[in-house]
Amino acid sequence: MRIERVLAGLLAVILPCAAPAQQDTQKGIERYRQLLAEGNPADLWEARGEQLWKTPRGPKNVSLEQCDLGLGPGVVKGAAARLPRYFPDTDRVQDIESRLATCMVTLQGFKPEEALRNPFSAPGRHSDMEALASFVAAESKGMKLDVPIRHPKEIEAFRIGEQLFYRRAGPYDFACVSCHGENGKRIRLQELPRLTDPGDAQKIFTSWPAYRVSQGTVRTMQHRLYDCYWQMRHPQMDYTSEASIALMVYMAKYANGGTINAPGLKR
Amino acid sequence: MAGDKVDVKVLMAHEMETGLRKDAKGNLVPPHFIRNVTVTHGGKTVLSAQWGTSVSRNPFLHFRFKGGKAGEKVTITWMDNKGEKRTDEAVIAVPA
Amino acid sequence: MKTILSPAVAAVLIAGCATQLSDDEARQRAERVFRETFTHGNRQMAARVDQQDEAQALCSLYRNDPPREIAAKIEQTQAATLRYPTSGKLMGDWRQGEKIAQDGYGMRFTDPDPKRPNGGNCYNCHQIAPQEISFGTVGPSLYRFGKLRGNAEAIQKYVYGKIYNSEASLACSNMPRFGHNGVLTEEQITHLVALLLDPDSPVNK
Amino acid sequence: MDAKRREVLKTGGGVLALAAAGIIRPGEALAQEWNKAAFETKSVAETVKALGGSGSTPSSAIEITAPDIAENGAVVPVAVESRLPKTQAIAILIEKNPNTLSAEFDIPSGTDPFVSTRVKMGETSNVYALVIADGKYFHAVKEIKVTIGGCGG
Repeated sequence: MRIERVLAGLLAVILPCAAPAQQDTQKGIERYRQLLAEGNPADLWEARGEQLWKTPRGPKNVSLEQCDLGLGPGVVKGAAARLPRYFPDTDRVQDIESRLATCMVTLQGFKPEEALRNPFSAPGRHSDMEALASFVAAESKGMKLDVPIRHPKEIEAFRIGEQLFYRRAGPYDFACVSCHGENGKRIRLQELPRLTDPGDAQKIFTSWPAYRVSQGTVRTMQHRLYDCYWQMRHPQMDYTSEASIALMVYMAKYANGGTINAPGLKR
Repeated sequence: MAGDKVDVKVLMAHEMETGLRKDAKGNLVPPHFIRNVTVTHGGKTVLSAQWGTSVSRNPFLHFRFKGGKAGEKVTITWMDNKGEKRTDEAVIAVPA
Repeated sequence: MKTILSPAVAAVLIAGCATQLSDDEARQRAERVFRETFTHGNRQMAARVDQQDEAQALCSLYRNDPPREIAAKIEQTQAATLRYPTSGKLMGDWRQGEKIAQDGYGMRFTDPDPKRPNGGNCYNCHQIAPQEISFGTVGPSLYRFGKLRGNAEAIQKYVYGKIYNSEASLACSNMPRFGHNGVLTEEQITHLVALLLDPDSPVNK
Repeated sequence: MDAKRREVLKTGGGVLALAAAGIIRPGEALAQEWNKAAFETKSVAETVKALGGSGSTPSSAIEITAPDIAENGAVVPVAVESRLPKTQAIAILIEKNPNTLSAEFDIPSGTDPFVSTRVKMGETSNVYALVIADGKYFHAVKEIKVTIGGCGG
């Protein structure tokens, strides 16, 4: 961001940044997170996701175990570490959720609208997608993120994502970069990752899906973007839209090399 | 041998509705919460709890008891205000 | 052999094209993809984000760091939008200002009641009154703002204008143009001016 | 209980059980006691009374492990450890919640006088750990600040 350069004379005083209490607040929050880390409710989603993965379901009554997440049918270990990626059968770049939906359609015989119907849970209503995505991501735990940006469609997705990252619009004039373009900034007390800085991006991108204590449920990367656009006063982002996946590929470029630590635990 | 001290951590999937939350239409959602949790080992209760609505959603519980051996079972049962009940068992792990 | 080789060559050529996608082409594709991603819900809202205004388009194009002459042009056109309250009164009630500064309500697709006034979200990005420890740091700290600067009319006008249209004084500022974009009313902005400048406001205690 | 998952996820002499979503059925017998009156109390003094005490004494032998600041009031980790001999029960009370009593744990002999759980807090408040030991009532108190998180309401 550029510094205030028009304040000559009138407002030349640069304020000492923050009251002394700020340090203590930050320490308090860190302690809070440390105590929460003792047990992550996302484990419940991961377990339910594993069960869903292995249970025959849908009109064809088969499980998802033969789903091709990019490393071949039936290979789930390490697959999430290489998503999003291009899939020749759909001729699309797909993320975890979009690919799971493809498998629900092709393997299990669900209609596309059925596979995409309930991506985000609400109190009293589970989302299978949140559970499945937690399981699939957890199967790459400890591995390094290595999203390929080689196929023409992957490169195109990266370029589109880059444009979208900087695209300002709506009544708040926000783009992704408005909150994620600088190091060491916060919204209220939450640190904002600078998503084009590998140091920040590697920690953040690799921790989704995550249990969000403020929402009492696991949320996925699709939901993270949907929620960002909500805060940006944009309309409702379509689930698994091309834009959402393009933004993920853009973020993955900087997050590559980070260690998968999903499902995470967040505010 | 008295057995080891067993560290028990439990996560439970439950909404823990307070009865104070409103749904999208503005109607109060009735309370729905775990009221009793009982943990047993070898036929003996090692912890029993009574909870109100202010225990967090998807509750977490951590405690320790003496006398458990690797391979033995610990049984955790909860019952909520609607009379719904769930029991799970876990096996005490071999100390690392 | 040739017939087997040629598809591979073609593929390489396609890849070559894609890597050389010009910025303009990437931008055009991104615009199409953007319009295709908000197909549900409120159409007015979608129309508003589809169509960028001049400042939004330029700041996107230059990634918030426009060349000097473009920045000057943005600041000039944005300064021309500044409207001060017809009453002439720039300082309202700091207590109401504090409420607006705390409030994040408004203009999200889930916000149901159009009668409730929008919030200003100020604490999301700024430290303001010292009692609120949950504040953001995207913008500068505003603690003791008036204490350090007084509350003469010139500073009142500056603060009002900054909230009304931040880009009038700083092209591509991260701060929403609250007045210009219709997020906050004139009266609400005067309450925020008071929060920062009124000697009785906790900000200046 | 057919769709039940029995997994041990942690080693080292401990268990981590996931009482996961699955088949839930109405409970049969096993009528369990639930102290309705205690969970409806609106102050610390009332709660102590409803739990059978006439008052409680502050004690430095009770340790509350909790953050000074909670990033979100919906999930506030609170652990209580008592070094009082013959600890029988531990309760967690939140002074400013609509109902004061959050949780009560009976500690049989052989179980450490220690519990850790997570509670909801509507606002910044004192949190009390009430301990019944050898028939007497003791407490410790800690203030936990609840902050507004994320992009606010």
